[in-house]
Amino acid sequence: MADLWLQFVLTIDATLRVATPLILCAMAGLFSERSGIIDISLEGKMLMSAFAAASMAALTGSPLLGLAGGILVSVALSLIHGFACVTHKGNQVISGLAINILASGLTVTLGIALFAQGGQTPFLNKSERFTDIVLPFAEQAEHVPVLGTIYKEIISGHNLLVWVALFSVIVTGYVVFRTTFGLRLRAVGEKPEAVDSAGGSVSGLRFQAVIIAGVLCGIAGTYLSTAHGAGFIREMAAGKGYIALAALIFGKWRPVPALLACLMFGFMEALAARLQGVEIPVIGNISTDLILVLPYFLTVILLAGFIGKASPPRSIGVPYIKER
Amino acid sequence: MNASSLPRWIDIGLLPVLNLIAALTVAGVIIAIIGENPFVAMGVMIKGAFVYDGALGYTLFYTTNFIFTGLAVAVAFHAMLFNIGGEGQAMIGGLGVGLVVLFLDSVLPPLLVVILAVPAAAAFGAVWGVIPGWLQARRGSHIVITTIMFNFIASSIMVWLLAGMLMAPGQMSPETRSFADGINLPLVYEVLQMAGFSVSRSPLNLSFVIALLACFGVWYLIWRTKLGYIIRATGHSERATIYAGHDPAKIIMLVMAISGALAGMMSLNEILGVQQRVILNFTSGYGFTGIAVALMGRNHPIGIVLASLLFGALYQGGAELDFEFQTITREMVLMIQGLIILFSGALAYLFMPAVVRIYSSLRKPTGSG
Amino acid sequence: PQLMTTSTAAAADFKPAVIYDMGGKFDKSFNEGVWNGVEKFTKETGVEVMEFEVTNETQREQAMRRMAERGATIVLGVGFAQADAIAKVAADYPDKQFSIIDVGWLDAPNLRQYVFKEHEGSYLVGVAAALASKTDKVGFVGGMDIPLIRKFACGYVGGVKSVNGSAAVYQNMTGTTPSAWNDPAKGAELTRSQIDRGADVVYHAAGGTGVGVIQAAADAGKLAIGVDSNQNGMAPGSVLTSMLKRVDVAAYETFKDAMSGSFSSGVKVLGVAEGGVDWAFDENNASLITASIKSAVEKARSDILSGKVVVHDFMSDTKCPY
Amino acid sequence: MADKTISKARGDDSSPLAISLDNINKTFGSVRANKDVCLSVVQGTIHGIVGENGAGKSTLVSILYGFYSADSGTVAISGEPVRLRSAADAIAAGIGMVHQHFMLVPNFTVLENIILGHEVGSDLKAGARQAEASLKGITERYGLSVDLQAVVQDLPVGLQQRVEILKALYRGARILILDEPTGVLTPQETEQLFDILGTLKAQGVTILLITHKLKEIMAVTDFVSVMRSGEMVDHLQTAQTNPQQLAQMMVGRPVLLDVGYQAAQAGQAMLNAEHLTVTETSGVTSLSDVSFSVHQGEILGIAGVSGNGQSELLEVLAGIRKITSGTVQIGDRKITAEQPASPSEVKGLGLAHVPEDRHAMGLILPFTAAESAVLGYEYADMMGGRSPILSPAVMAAHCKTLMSSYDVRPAEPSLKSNLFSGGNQQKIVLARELSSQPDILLVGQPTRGVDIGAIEFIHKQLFAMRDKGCAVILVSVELDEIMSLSDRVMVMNEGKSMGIVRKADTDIQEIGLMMAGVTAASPRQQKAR
Ligand SMILES: Nc1ncnc2c1ncn2[C@@H]1O[C@H](COP(=O)(O)OP(=O)(O)OP(=O)(O)O)[C@@H](O)[C@H]1O
Ligand SMILES: Nc1ncnc2c1ncn2[C@@H]1O[C@H](COP(=O)(O)OP(=O)(O)OP(=O)(O)O)[C@@H](O)[C@H]1O
Ligand SMILES: [Mg+2]
Ligand SMILES: [Mg+2]
Repeated sequence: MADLWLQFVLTIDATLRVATPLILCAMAGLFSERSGIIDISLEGKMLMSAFAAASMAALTGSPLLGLAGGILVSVALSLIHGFACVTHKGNQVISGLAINILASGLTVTLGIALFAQGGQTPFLNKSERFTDIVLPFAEQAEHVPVLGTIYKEIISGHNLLVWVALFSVIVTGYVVFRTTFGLRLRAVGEKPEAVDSAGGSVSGLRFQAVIIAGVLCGIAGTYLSTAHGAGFIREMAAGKGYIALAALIFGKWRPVPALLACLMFGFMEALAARLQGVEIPVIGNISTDLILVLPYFLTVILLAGFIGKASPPRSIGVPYIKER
Repeated sequence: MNASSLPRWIDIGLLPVLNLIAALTVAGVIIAIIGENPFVAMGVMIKGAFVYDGALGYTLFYTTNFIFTGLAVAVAFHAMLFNIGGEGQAMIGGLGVGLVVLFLDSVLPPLLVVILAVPAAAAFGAVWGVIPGWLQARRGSHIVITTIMFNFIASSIMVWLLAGMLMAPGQMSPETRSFADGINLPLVYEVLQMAGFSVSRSPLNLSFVIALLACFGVWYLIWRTKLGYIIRATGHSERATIYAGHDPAKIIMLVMAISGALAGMMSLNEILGVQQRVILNFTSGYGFTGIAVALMGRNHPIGIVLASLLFGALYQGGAELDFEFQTITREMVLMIQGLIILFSGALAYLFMPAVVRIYSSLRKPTGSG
Repeated sequence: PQLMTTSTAAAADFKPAVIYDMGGKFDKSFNEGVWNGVEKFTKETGVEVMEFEVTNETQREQAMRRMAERGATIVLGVGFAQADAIAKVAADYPDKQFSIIDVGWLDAPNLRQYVFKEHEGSYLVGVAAALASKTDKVGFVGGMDIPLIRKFACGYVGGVKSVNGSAAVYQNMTGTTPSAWNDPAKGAELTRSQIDRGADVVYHAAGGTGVGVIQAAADAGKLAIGVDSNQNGMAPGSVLTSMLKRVDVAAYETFKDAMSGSFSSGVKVLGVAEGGVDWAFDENNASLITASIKSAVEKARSDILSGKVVVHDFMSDTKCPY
Repeated sequence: MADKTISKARGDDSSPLAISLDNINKTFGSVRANKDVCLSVVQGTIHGIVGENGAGKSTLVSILYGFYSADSGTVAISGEPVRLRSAADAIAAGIGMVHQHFMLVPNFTVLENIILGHEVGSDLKAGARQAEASLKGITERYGLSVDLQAVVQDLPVGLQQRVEILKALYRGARILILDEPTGVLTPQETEQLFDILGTLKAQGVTILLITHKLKEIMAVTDFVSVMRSGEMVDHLQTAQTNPQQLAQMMVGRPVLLDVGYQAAQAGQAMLNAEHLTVTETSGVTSLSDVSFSVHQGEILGIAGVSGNGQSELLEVLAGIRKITSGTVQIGDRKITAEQPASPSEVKGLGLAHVPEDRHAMGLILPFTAAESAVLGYEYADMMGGRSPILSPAVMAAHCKTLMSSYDVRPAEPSLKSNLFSGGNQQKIVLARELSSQPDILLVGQPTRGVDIGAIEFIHKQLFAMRDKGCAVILVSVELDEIMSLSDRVMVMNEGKSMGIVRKADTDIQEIGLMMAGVTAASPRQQKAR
């Protein structure tokens, strides 16, 4: 019983760690999609920045420089996306797809050229990574029943970027719904001509949105390779960008519901990891593959309008073309 | 200033070539950055794709995959549906082949099993296409998102089955048992050798012919039948289609079924052509490459064959790069593919303003004279 | 190619080739072990070995064929996943030699197969783990959930229980597909959860995923046990020992034999007695291995050699009696 | 010459100019939307601009608002030359605009829409509070009350327009441009709008008003400028002109309103509609209890301000929209909610339909003319019946025949549909539908955006159909068109029929009142049903 409780608490703890890149990417997607730009390139940006961050950290020994590198590269990809979708009014889905495929290829190609380790970066040691921050009294708290366990296992012992991710939700909520920039951002995703005729710049706003998305994806990628993991390996984003996209849709393009969706999806993943190959009394061996598919499945069900209704920003995916 | 004010040869000939050149130039710069000579690399690739013994066979083998997935994307595109679920549809198509063969190969004669497996690939792929089609047509969910999700769902189903009930006993890889002897599509080199030609071995098989037939079929369907007309009409204007007395929802589902069936038939080449068992990830991203193929081929079967050939050469030549260079792997091909999608898809009209300017300045003197 | 009539390779046209599996030759584990053997061979003989790293399932057969067509006289396949491919290609190229590691069920006159008694090596590190654990709880993280990995796990449990019958062994598998060999993040996740439940020594048999296991154990100040190659140096002071599976020996031996013309087909089974599996003791873990641990492990080793202890092989009956 | 007319129109040379546009040019692709356009607007006046569809009115004011940039020409505001690169520049210059299609974010509140792009500070709440305070002054001064917290999409069109005006005033506009503001309004809302414009004018705001309705020009403007195919034709003082003169200037020759109506002999009823009601999924009732019948050899005109249920009526009759209750009887077939008919079934009953929106429905713009010319007739006999094969040669030949008998220019079946001019596009649609020899013909806005020559041709075709015994239902928002073609007229208001009158027994005044929903047809005329 006690072990079961501990298991549960630990799964929640793992949920936070697993959900961190999802949260960051979902917030990134929120900025981009609220401004009317579909962003399926979350995956590629995250992958590319994971690579850049790990390379930078390996070469300089500093995780902070790694973070800077990760963000920089991710923003660069965002700018490509913006150039294609905003400046040249290209198809946003195609552009995103191109970036994802490009990132898959480029990371390995550059990785081999830089480190000659089959596309991986060298193993990062502790000083080259963001390591866990143990909060004060965590050890002592262990002896306090329930709350102590929660404090020690769930709240304490996360690295900086986990906190950054949670904080990003608050910031996103504030910026998008409580500032004038957010008002314009949402307006430009709903009805760009309204912003244009009100004297705002549609392109400017959309570029700002994709750049913010780039920064957040950059942090997510950095988390993967230099905080949660210890180095880059090929395809390390492993579909997390798409799960984040699903979470964003599931959260109906709102920060807190999107956060909850990320946590739910993260929980499924954490749970699935723990159940892999484990015989459960009565039920037997659960197929974890089927647990892992739940996020996608639920999103399809949601989109089909069977549970609530998710209506995207009205002008999403439509380039703003004034003169034909 | 738009595409329709330019002559066709510029729109469907010059611009795609310029886009391709741009993509290859960027790729060349990256190759140079990592310290290899892009021209040497290009030479190796071309040799690897066409010159070596059997290379052409491999190139055409990959081309076959791309024709199927490219056609799948193109058919949907004619109804303005962006089907990026080709990957999942191909997987499920392969599952269809596998199920039919595994159930029947001990009961029916091989030839009959093969003949049944072909429609099974199409039917399973069609089902995996028609569900997102239904969701779009009747429930209003966005086809792009649902097809992405369906790729993941398909992939999980495959893992679940191949690492579970379909896994061959005693096997340690997630794959089915091998099909019974004789259950495969005829290999082209074998047929040619029987006919007395000396051809080197390659996995090129009858699927290539099926793919070419599918090209003709798609062309005929889209431009020579009433259904094709209605499909194109739906793509351009749903309201006009309703006005003309057709149900766009039905058309959308039908188109997605056709699209899924084409993608599903890609599995014929891999599963029934060479692997002779269902393995995990046999689609290897060919479904996504189909998008690039369709974009480059401007959704026309002839364009698709040409673009497929390009990508087939890229894949086969890319494998050769892998052997020749320490620093270059197959991922280089993926990178080039990403660049091609970027330039010929998202930035398709990057060069148009310049081309229009040059074209009109060239035309003016002759026009007024 | 059909016209080529190479008999036993003369040194001049001797051309060895190796095909690494997914994970790549720098996986710090299985493939890297093979690579070490290949490097040793090249260094000693000066013969270059053609290499290819498989990155997706469909490439194996093509790569093997391509090697044969490019003139390779002996092709070494790495890992059971290449079994089907090598069986086909070996049949199509009867005058070439083939060898494969971790496969023992094929039958071809030109194919050598290597099988290891991983359960014996795992037993040894299990003994070390049980003695090093302060909490009496140890962990195991496997890669892909297949009988081979259960074989590792079972031997390990046997070793642990031989020291401390009441010790708890937490076991997790990473996944059911080949990607489970290369998912350090998940490996780290699973390790953390085992550590949080009290485990203080975690053994992995998970290829590239193991990097995450070692990282997580080192991060938490606990101990990891490496596998295949000697991984003691990956995080000195945090890797208790490594279960050595001498795939390097298999690779080296294959090429050496082929070069000297003494290549033979059939299955080679390598256990503790043959020097095919062992535990690693070097300067990186000298401070962790106390005298009592060392003597206990050496005793277990000699017991296996003498036949006093027979470690159960999971694959013989797909059961683990411990 | 242009200058002379301006000063002539101004009458009083001393009054200062709020706007002066000089030699404005603008080209869209191959369309020259504005050609050397000059315009001067006196401060504190209401200045109208009239012109046919596509004359370039919207383009001109969009340039003035910085929305489009002119290819050449200069703009001066209150005598100061300004460069208008974006709407922000125009707003800074004191210009506000109410667009033809509202520029409001539907799911934002009124307040959010008003402050959008002109917020105070970066904190939304604080800025909104401040804005609310300053808006209070504006609403009181101009009598423009509206609930600031309401969500825009829940407001009726008239109020949405008021939000647009408030938006402009909040930005300190001294010049207000309104592009066809009354097209979407009910007569009452139009009245209210004109009251507001009066108040604004009294406060010294300069107003530029674009409209098609000459009556409105006569009612509220001080000056009026006329545009025709991208050019400014003339500037006049409203008091010194009349609708006839303006109409003549707009189209460039004396208007021939009547193509020669001759009363027809109506035969048996071909289509009976009883208590037709349509409720949208949104809950709005777009058609309510409409009953009428139409007979062989007559044209039934459906009059009404745009958006009063005419479009829905046409779509219901054509089978495109489902009936909620009521029946439509064509021959023996009774179409009800329970037994709906599809567009193809209705077609089979001998009905043809020229839709209101030829771009979105009547044609498929990227298709060739040959392809567009079989839209909806893919399975007709001339196309080989049920055969699944479509022959390009047959299509081209069919199109060629249609083109020559309906004088489509250029008579080139392989030309893309969007490369034909509006009038010729309409002729293709008409040719396709009329050539099916229908017993019943539905026609929506047949001459919208079509030049006068084509209008005459189309009108003659409609008469010819009637005289061949076809029952024609004609929907048009142009009252003149209704009056010159119809034998009987049904007037619609808010989805209801205000009654049916015989053309011979009525006049424009009476129908105008009915359109406004003021009076229903008198009992005597009611019998015209
Ligand atoms: N954004 C645009 N891109 C291309 N062509 C345009 C654009 N806007 C207008 N046009 C074309 O310019 C011409 C003038 O259009 P404009 O909208 O100014 O006319 P208008 O007088 O306002 O007509 P209406 O009474 O129908 O509103 C038309 O031929 C129109 O098709
Ligand atoms: N909204 C639009 N989008 C695209 N093209 C348009 C649009 N409006 C007009 N055009 C094109 O611009 C050209 C001019 O159109 P317009 O309707 O102004 O013709 P027009 O000169 O008035 O012809 P007509 O005298 O027959 O009415 C045509 O080729 C037409 O197809
Ligand atoms: Mg206009
Ligand atoms: Mg016109």
